[in-house]
Amino acid sequence: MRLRCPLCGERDRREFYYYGAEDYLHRPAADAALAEWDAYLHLRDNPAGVTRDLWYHEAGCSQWLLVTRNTVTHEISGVELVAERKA
Amino acid sequence: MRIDGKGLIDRTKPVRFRFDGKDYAGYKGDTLASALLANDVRLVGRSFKYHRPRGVLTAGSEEPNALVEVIGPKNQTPNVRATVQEVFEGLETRSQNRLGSLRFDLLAVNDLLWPFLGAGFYYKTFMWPRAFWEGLYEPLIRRAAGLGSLSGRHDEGTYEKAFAFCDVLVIGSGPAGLMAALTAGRAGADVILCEESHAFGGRILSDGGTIGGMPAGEWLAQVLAELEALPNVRLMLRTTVTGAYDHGTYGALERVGLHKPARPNLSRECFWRIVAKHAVLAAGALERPVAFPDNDRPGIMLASAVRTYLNRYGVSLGKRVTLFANTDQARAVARELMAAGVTVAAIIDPRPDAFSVEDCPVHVGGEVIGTRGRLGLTGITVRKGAETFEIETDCLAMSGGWNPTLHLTCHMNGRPRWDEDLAAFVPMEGAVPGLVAVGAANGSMSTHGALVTGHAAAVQAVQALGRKAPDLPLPEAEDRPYVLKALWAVEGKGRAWLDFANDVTTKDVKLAAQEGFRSVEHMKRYTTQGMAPDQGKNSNVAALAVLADATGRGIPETGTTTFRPPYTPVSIAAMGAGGRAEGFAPQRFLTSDQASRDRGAPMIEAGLWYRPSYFPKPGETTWREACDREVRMVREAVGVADVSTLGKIDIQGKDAGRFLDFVYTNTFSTLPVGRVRYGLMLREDGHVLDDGTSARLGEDHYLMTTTTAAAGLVMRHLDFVHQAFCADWQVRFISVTESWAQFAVAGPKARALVQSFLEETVDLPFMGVAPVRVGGVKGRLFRISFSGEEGYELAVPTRYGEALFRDLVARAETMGGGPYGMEALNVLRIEKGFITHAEIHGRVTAHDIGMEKMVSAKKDCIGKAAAQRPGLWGPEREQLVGLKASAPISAGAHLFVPGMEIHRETDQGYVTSVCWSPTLGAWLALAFLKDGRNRHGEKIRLVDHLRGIDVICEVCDPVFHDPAGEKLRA
Amino acid sequence: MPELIAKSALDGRRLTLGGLTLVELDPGPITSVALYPGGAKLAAKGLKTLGLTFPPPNTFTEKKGARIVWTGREQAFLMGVAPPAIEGAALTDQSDGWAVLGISGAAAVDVLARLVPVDLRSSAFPAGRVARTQVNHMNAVILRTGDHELEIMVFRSMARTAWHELEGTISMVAARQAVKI
Amino acid sequence: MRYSGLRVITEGLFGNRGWTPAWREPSPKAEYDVVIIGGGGHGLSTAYYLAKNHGITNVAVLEKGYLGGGNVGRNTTIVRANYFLPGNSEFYSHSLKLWEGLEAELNYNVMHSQRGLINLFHSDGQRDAFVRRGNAMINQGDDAILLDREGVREHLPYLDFDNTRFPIYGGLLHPRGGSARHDAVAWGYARGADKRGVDLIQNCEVTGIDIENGVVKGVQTTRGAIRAKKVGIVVAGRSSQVAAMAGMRLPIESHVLQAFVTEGLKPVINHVVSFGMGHFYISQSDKGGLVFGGDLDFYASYAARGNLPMVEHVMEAGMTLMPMIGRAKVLRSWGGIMDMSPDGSPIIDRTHVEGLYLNCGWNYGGFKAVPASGWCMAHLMATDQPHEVARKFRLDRFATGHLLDEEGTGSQHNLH
Repeated sequence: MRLRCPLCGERDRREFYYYGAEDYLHRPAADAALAEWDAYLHLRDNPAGVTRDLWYHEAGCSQWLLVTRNTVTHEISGVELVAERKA
Repeated sequence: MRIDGKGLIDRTKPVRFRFDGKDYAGYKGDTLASALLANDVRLVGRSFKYHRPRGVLTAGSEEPNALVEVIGPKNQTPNVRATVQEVFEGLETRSQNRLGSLRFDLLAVNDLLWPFLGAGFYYKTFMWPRAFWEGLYEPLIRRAAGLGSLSGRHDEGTYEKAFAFCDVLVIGSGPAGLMAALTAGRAGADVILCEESHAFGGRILSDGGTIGGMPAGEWLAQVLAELEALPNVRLMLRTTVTGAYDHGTYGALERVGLHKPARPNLSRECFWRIVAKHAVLAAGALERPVAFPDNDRPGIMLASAVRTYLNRYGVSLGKRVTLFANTDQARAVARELMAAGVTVAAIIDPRPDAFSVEDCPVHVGGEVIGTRGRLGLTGITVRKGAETFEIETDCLAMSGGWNPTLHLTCHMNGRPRWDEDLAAFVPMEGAVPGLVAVGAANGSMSTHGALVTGHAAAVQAVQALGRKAPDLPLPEAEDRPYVLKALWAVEGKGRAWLDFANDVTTKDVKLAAQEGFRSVEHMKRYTTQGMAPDQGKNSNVAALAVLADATGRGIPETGTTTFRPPYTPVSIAAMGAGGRAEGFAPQRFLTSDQASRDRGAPMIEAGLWYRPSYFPKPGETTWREACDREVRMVREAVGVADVSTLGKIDIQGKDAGRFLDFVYTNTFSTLPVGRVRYGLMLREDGHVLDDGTSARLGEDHYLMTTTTAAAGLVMRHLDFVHQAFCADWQVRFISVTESWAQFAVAGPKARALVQSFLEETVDLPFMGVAPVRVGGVKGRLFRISFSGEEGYELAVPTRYGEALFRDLVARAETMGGGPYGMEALNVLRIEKGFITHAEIHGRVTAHDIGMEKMVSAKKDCIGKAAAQRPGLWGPEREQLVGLKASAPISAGAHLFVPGMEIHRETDQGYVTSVCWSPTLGAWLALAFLKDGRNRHGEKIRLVDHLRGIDVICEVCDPVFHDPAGEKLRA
Repeated sequence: MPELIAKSALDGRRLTLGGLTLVELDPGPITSVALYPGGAKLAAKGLKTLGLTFPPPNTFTEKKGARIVWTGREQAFLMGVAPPAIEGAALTDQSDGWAVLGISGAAAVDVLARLVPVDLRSSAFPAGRVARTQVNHMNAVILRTGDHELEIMVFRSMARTAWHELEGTISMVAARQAVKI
Repeated sequence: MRYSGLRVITEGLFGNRGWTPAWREPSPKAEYDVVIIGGGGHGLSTAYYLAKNHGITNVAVLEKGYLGGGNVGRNTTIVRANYFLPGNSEFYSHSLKLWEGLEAELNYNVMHSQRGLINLFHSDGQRDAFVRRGNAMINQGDDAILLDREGVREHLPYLDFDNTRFPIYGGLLHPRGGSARHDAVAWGYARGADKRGVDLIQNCEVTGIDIENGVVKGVQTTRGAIRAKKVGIVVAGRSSQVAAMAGMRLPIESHVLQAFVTEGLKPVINHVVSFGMGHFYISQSDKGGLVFGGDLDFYASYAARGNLPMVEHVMEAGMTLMPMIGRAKVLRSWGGIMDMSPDGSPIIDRTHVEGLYLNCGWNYGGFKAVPASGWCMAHLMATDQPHEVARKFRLDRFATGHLLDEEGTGSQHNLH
């Protein structure tokens, strides 16, 4: 499995750390209801298909990446830097 | 028997080898199988379940029968395919899976019991009495099962792993693969050509023929010479591509040194990770056996293998050969045998419309319905219409047609497609992105078809790479149609084998269907068909056909099982190369490492680091004596410890304080320059992630300390928080763990010791930090303590670490102090009630450890919201307490109310850290106890069943030593 | 006053085998230059005093003994010289944090192909390129400094493991060459 | 048909013609009292115990593929009861007791073999954590024995005691731990359920769940609509998709876990061995293959196949721990899809829909749970009350913070 880091280029999966779904980027407000925090931390669409999730180029440039990929075919259709993501 | 004038072996290079203790001679270029056959050794193994005598069936890695042990000077290798293993001078081998000798295997009794040992029999019996399963039945089954043996000794062989990259990976070097490699190579693409065998050429080596108007061997030599000369083509011999993985990654196993006597540093095998933009699967096809009664005797071989042994190795399996085949193509072997002077007793062709041109009896419409010969074939029974007759023969070449070698195309869950004309599965296009199957692997069975499709795939690949396809004329070659009538099984008396390796017969498959195991997956699992070392390469399709027949369905409707990696079995040592011994994970060494070892300190692992456990003195016989002394030394004089393993993160920028406020529960933006503060960090789910001190070195400059264990974790966490939530803040950070050697100096004489190193006068308040100069070197001095004594940590650039440590220790010793290790460090911190990851083990909240007040109410921070969940609060939670006892106690013990019964429901908590405190003269523990903070002063019963400890303790505050902190602030 | 003797991670160790040389190098000062948001222009001024510019990803450049190596998003290591005043960036001394190994010889890339999951052949990784990647299980910075020369930076505490693995791999590559001959 | 040694002999003497199908192949009826979605180990055992314990036999098990085709047929077959946290402890203890009588219960040899599980530890801290766990096991009434280094050597002389990267300090021996023949468990429950009248319907994929006014009414399937008073979702690996049919978003992320088996070898490993530092566990099957595995591939996936980095990591762990297995050759690798929950523990609970029940989140410990999971799920569906030993497996525990995080790795799904 290979991921194209927007900075380092295409690299082997072993250089990356996987965190979880894109949901982690949408941190609720500090005073949000606990249900919102529950959804943020735990509940997932978990699709069998295209999803967006978070990877960390741990052995490379230390950037967090937002990866668009298919959980069934493992096809990767997009990678962007979390720090420079568009919305 | 060796045939003069045939074969590609090097007859000028004889090789001696041994099999089952007997010496034999072969030639360079022989496999063990060809050399044994040349020596008329037909019996080479015993089958898995019935221990039937078995001979060589194939000439490749798909061999199900001829599996042997190779005995090396130091170790042995089980389950080696005799059909792949090349002979070399001194090769020592033996047969396996037998009780007694190969000729007289006592377990052959199983073959007599076969009516009771059919598919799934073990699910129906061995249930009574219950205790007999582990005691009797299972050990017997285990001993009888299995194939070869491991020695039980460490594998000390050399193995390697490597990465390779290319534009086009060509798998297989028959006509299709060669044509693909040549086309891509001439186009200037970066090409890797992998060939499993020990020579390039594929079926060219076995079948001969003509290509481009010249003998195929000549064409092969020309193409190889050109490929070798191309700098952009890499030829990899003895390399099997074993797996297709995501995004153009392929696993491949190279047999580097297995065909030679062992040499120092020469690896046995190399496991390659090949990354290819395009791949061409030109792996050919595998001929399939026919299931007729007793079709498994030594002397019965696939027709293509008979041909390979004849043409490539100059060997005939028998003197009177019979051919039983349902294709025109298979007839060639009979003609070639006759041309080589071998008698062909008969050709049996089950097709009623088959031709008959050979100069030997041809039984059109005939079928083999039985065979004879206990340890090797002596004769066969043939049925033709109503007539049955015997033929004396010592070799039966059989062919039931061919299956494309499409396994790699299934590795990413692709299902193959049934091709009615070929009566075989063919690859589903696009099943592995970037991989195209060509030639026989894709069902193009003629040489012409191989050349055309190999060329076309390469053209497609080079064009996709943006290169111009070379103008390469296609050489002329044989293009006969491949016609067959599917023949899977022949009805008759007795058992007809489908899966030779796992002893699965047509009866087993029918029984599975009869018992409702009608799904192909159920049949496979119930009968174990396809689960033997050949992975069903020889049996899957036929078994499927028999199942389809038994269940009244068509083959496509019945479906097929999936092929999974690896294509051929790969040794654990090859895929795990480099993992042996210390290679499993990097070792990290402190600058004080040698100095500690010089003092006899046992070094223990702390994550990847090695840290001194204690520093023994002459006369001390146990670690406890040393530890107690070191604790007293710190409490009474001064001790020195290397604490460089703690994570250090340098954080700068105008928003640095704001950033720390966000990741810590408490506030750092208000910390004055030159001061240090203890910080607590939560995971977003509200549990404690880590703790440590952070120092403010300048207005916009902090230095964060993490625990040793969590250094990497915290860095990743900070990167996430920064990049995900505040990438635009003016803050940057980087690890400086490796940049500084840092030493704790603790004890009443700490200040004096530290002072002796500094140019400036030490006048730091507790929790202060200042830049210092140590012997002309820039350093940092922190007044922090993990021991409860007045403590400092002195940091210098790593290159000076060893010198500073040696000097610190030497001077400490003149003051009645010295170095202390992890054991003493642990005692000191327990006495003081300081927590480590033994306490913050991941299920612990700030509330649990009594630090809820450190969660600032004035600001948001990571983890604050989720920590509010009701389940993380309240008296049901176990809270950090201290325990004091007068008898030995243990970490891992559980806590109970004295007098109450001991079981799960009465469990009150557990102990995380324990020590003998020389300072307090008592056993101390840190523990988690339900509602613990309200229970100080209570007696609690500590029970460690495993260590036989049952002690009443007193519950108390976790800070045992100097609770007011007077010593710290002295 | 103490006299502190500086020691490198491997005492300048050197190995030659099968036409390959492995040696611990002294990189001189190493300074991390991490740009603040909007700090690129200010930082460029500081770097200009050395005749350097902030390197594009995966590259490094050298000028008169000063080398600037891309190491991450808006981050570079200035090597070989003491850092000038640079504004718009966080500067952090990394001189002691790394061990630098040089490997040279025709088969240097073959050796690294056994440890590094990146295509380091000169066609894909010519001189002037840098990769943040791994040497087996260790994070590393790998620089292509010449046709047959590469430099490998690993965390100082792991230098012995790096040496051990490179040495072992060199032996294996050398043994293969010996068999071919 | 009752199975026995005598039966095997008499059938053998008469050409094995008398064996009858292990289960019927019924067509789905229009309505059932209970529909279980999922014909894996948990679904089949749920149906079995609904019939056996609660007399509810008008039950259908709907399986989209073949019975036992999910994780029950692709795991490393370890059976153990060695948990620390209350909630898990009593549940797995109950499960192990059911295992111990399973052959007699099902009249099917599932080859449950209590050959002993040894968890190795490699530091003082790990030892303490294992002792803590071992004491919890004994408090629960199960068994555990602390082995020192020499004790481990007696059991496992082939480990590399001298050079392994993380030295062996000792081990926690769980004598009643062991393994079983995975497929047989599914088939045994299937056969038992079928015998009690349960309809096992294969090749029947559920495509929708019918809900009216908050009450479940039945399911839509590729073989037509089926009405049901109660529906159980027991489809670990696909839980999120099926639950979504009822409008639920689950605390589950799906991950692939690879496992490996070598070619057959004569007996060489007689225990189940687990390596604490390297995420590596191994046993030898009765057929002789070394069966082993390690960690997840770690990225969300439904692909039922893995990639090389984890393959290599597992092999490297094997080589540092027990280098004698180096020359064993890996025959086959495969991947299972794991329901990873945020605390590593499962969910057996009611849902917001009346009559709809959920059994999921088995992470990678589902195989050993098969008997108790079915037992408790059946209890829940029959009585509408959680079974005593499964009452902490609540769906809302993540929201409330009543977590069952054995590993202490936190709410990240793939870390358990």
